[in-house]
Amino acid sequence: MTLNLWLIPVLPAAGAAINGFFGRRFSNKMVSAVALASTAASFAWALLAAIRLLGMPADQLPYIERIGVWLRSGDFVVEYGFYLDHLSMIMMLVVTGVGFLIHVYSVGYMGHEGGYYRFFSYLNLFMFFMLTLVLADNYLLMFVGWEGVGLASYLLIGFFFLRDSAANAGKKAFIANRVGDFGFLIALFLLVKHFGTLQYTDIFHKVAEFSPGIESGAGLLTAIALLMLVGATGKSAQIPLYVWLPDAMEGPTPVSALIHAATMVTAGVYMIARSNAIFSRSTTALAVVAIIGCLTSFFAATIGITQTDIKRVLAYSTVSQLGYMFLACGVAAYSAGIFHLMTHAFFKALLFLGAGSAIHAVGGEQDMRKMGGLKKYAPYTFWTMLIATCAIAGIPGLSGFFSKDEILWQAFSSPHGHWAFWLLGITTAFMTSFYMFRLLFMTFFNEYRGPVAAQHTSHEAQPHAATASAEHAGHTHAVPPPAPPTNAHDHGGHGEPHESPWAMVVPLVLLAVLSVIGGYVGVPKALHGGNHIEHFLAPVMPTITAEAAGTAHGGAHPEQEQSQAAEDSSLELTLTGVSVAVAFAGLGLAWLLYVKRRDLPAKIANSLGGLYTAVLNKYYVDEIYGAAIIGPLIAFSTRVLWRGIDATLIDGSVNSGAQGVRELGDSLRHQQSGNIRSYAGWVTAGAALVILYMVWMGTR
Amino acid sequence: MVPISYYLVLSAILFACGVAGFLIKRNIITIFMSIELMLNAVNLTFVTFAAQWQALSGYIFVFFVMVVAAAEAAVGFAIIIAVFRTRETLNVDRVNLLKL
Amino acid sequence: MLREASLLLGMHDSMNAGMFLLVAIIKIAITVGVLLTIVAYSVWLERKVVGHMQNRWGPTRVGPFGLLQPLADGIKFILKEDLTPPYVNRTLFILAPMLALVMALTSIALVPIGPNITVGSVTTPIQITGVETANNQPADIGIGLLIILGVTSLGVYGIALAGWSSNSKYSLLGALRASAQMISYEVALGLSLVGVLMVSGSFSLRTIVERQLGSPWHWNIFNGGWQIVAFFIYLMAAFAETNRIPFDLAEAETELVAGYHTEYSSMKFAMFFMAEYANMVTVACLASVMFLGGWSGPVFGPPILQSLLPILWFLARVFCFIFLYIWVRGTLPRFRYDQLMGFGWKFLLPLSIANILVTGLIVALRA
Amino acid sequence: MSHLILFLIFAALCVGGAINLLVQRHPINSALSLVLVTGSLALIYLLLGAEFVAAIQIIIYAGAVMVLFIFVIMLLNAGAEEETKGSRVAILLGVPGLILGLSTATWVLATRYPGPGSVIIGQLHGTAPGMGRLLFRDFLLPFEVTSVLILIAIMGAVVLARRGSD
Repeated sequence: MTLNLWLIPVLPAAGAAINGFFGRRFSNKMVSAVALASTAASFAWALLAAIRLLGMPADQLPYIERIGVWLRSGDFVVEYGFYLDHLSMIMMLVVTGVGFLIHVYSVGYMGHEGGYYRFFSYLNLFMFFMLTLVLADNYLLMFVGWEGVGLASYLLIGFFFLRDSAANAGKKAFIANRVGDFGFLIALFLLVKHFGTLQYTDIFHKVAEFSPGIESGAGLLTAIALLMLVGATGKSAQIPLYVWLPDAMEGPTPVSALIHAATMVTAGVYMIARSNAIFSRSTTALAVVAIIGCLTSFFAATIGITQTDIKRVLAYSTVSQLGYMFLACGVAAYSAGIFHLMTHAFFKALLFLGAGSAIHAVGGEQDMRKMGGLKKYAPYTFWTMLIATCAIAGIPGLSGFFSKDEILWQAFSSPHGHWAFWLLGITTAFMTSFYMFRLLFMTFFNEYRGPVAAQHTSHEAQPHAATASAEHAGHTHAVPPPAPPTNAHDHGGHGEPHESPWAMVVPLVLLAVLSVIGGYVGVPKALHGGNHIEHFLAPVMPTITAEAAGTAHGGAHPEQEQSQAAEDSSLELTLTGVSVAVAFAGLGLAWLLYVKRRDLPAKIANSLGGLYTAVLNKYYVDEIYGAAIIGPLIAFSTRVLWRGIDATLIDGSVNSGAQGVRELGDSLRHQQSGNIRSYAGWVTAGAALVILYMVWMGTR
Repeated sequence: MVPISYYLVLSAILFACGVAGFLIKRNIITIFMSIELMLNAVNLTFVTFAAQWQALSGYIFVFFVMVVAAAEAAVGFAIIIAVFRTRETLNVDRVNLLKL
Repeated sequence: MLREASLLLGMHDSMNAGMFLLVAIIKIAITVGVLLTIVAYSVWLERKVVGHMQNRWGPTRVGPFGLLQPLADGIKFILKEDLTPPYVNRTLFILAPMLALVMALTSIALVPIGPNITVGSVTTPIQITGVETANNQPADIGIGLLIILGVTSLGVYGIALAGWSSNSKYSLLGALRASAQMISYEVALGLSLVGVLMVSGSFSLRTIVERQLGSPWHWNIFNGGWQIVAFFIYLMAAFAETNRIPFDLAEAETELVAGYHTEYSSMKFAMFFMAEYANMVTVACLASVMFLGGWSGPVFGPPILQSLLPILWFLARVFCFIFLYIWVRGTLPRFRYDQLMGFGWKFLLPLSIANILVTGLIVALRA
Repeated sequence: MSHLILFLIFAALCVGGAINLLVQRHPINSALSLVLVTGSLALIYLLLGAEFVAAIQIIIYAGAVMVLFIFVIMLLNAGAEEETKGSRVAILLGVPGLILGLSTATWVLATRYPGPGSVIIGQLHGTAPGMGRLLFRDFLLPFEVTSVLILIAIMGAVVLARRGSD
């Protein structure tokens, strides 16, 4: 039986094409109709496919749908086809589902922006490439999606291309990704060289044929894994390539939610999880992954504490959460990583959308210091944001709690794990809960600190003023006495902060629900839940317990498994307790600093002095990069490549050649007198020469 | 008995006269005549060699040359008339606008 | 030397060179004399016939029925003052009429008037260019027809040069018309003859005639039942070639005083006059050779009569043809120039090509 | 013997006509001398035994092409050619080249083809049937192509010579 997986990516592609080619003539309603319809259809089909996949017998998994041969050179063949197993199923559902919700949200959010059709065309394009990436059945097709999402992200970050900062951010993201893709590409070359194929199945089988001894081919596998890791760090914004993600916040908020929080940035994690067969064979690679993830999460969290731009805070928190996922993969707890990936998709998307709604509420302001007190203006946004914050902070009972705990526990317990990982992780968890609640408090509590009559014509303060709708034009001539927002979705023309339209609120609510219940698929045994997701993903990736406890699922030594499970659960419980405590500590501290004693933060900042400024300026990483890499590169290109080679050598030779030809022509031109008889004279002389030559040839 | 070379030399002389006409005459019609003269000289060589090798194909070539000459005469005179209509002269030295 | 020359002229080895040349010269003399007489009297005939057509008497004064009128005209032409207008290109002005007459007279040399004639010990074909082969078979130049066409096509030079050299607009216009008209109708003329050539399969006029000897049904005009079309094409083209009404635009009195010979007088004018009528005769001969079976006809009586009858039949055909000329002249008006060209190019040419196609088909089917 | 004499006569006519073509100022004289050349060339063909070629030489060149020349000369009423200082190149480059080429070619022809080759009218081989057989069997395609060429030439002439767009 066939699932027609190809429909899932193709539908958004069709939407993108329609909107891209004809959208200019469509009305906004039409555009959104096309975009939503295509995404919804894709989501529905994905659900159907998922259900039918679960119905399949295990021996048919993974389900591979071959479309045809893409390229064939010698015995190296790349087919294009689709590969559906539990892992890609989860990714697929997350992408289509969250993507659909964000599309709905965007209808409300982008309503007043110019280039409406352009936006949705790009968004659908992104969906297409992301689904290609997720559903590909070989690395090359995955790479196509990989590059494609990079392109889509570039287009969407630079959506307000009239603004320099946006355009530059787009370029930055693109280039940073190039660096990573370079590594990934080389990894692919190595795969082709040593395995002669890029199909997942073949590669995994070949890897499995390596003798279990790590030594055999370990060097090769380590190299491949590390190069893949380079690519992953690029796409998933890990050290050292994370710098593009915060700047990517220049894009519209839904974009940040969809691409730079929920889906695209998790591509790296997905890739590592997909290649777990390779990674598991190389402890070195695993260790590096774990260390990078761990450091990134900690590092980004520290920066997140000091940021005041609401979206930047979220961006850094995204980086740090991605770091968690890498940590999970690094300790070979891929299922935990994917679990966190899923939950994180829910609540981080929710956070971004909420932030967007808040920005919408204050009419374009992104600085948290100018917000505050939005609780009473935008209740829906507040409550959903609260849920999301609790989820990410790890308050028990919400999705983030389960997934993050799973990661921490694995970091501590797994054979690849280490207590240092756990320590850094738990610290990060503390900081996470602190800055998230700081964000929450600064934004929604206390009184409103922003300007009443917002002068912004649209959220992003971008120069599309002309295209802003009449509603926002209404902002400018607004009446000062603020009326309390009776109906939430009223979007009326007053400068007061106000609730967003339903189109934006509904996705918030849905995502909130998901962020609450999303965790219960993975309640660990310690909390008397069967770790469903781990078992669910078991056929795709060997779980740590299985590796540690031999054939645990086979149930060869029940009592041993029992004992193992027992001590594990006791230890796990204590660690869980610690993390819960940490989460609440962060909450408390944030409450103390940003609600009770609001003078304290400044004092602390002063006392810290240099360290604070360093953190505030993101450790000057961008500056360091600029000085160490970009500066020299630009200098080299300018002096040598441009002025030296291009201008002097190439242009010089071409120009001088042209000059010489022209002068020659000038001298010869006078022979073209227009007089037939002189031409005849030339012809005659030439003929005489020919005759002489032939006679000479003939006579000698 | 006339040596074959006489005919060939005769044709060479005629051809040279044609070329000379092309070089020194100024009336475009006369120049055109010089071309015909050259064609005739070539025909003479064809006929001569055909007679020497007893090969009829030489005559066929002569035939084709004549056909082409007739066609060329038609087109050439059409061109001459068109030129005369616009430039009001038959002197090729005055028809020399086609230059840089 | 003499022998080689006569060999070049096609003499057969078995003959005596001197005799051969003598015979040739005699033949030439007789033919030219007869021809000029015919020319002179066809003028008389024309004046008579047209006169009667227009309810007049025509020439009656000089001799019975004005039979001596041509003689009188000749004397008048010779005695008149031969004046050459100023500002003419002298050489060409004088050369032109000679050219016209020479070409007109030359073409007659190829026409076979009859089979062999035997005078005393000498037997020779009645044709200037005709020779006798070893086995007493008369033969002539293999490409006689082509030569006739070539010579007649050279005839146009006389008219063109006359018109141009006499440096007068009437003459020039006449000459322009004449040359264009003759080139145009040569095409139709030649193509109309192609059909006959396909039927009889030879360029040699004598051969063509010998192919149609016997009953009139062997004449090319009936032969294959189609050549009658070719005959009519030939007829019209011949009228145009000889600048006769209704195609005499080169000398249209009403428009150009006298066309190309406006400026000519006395003997030069007479030359043109003779050339025109000689051309008529030539065309008539050609018509009878190509279409009407040449000299074919009943032959009876004593040997001398037997050898003269074919000439008679031939001359009869020529007479009929010339009478037709005169008749048409007395009947039809003159064409307009564009009508002339349109008729030549748009009617005669396609028709003759169609004729060639059909004839080819018939020949192919017959073979 | 007489053959040689005839050849010399006609050759002299040819060369004389060609040179006359050069020296005459008036195009119509040049045209007439070209007629003379073509006519005597036809006779030379006859000496070479190519009777058919001779005939069509007369018909096509003397009878049609040259008449066309004279027609055009009369139509355009071309006067005697005027003295314009022509191009130096033609004189400085062309004439020496011409003389050079002519002398070389003449020398080569005179030295390379000493073999006696000639025909007498008794044994004509350029006859119409042979030509026809060759033309319509072996050279059928070129023949058809030339007919197409003629057609195109006619159309081109009409288009070129037609007055403006009316």
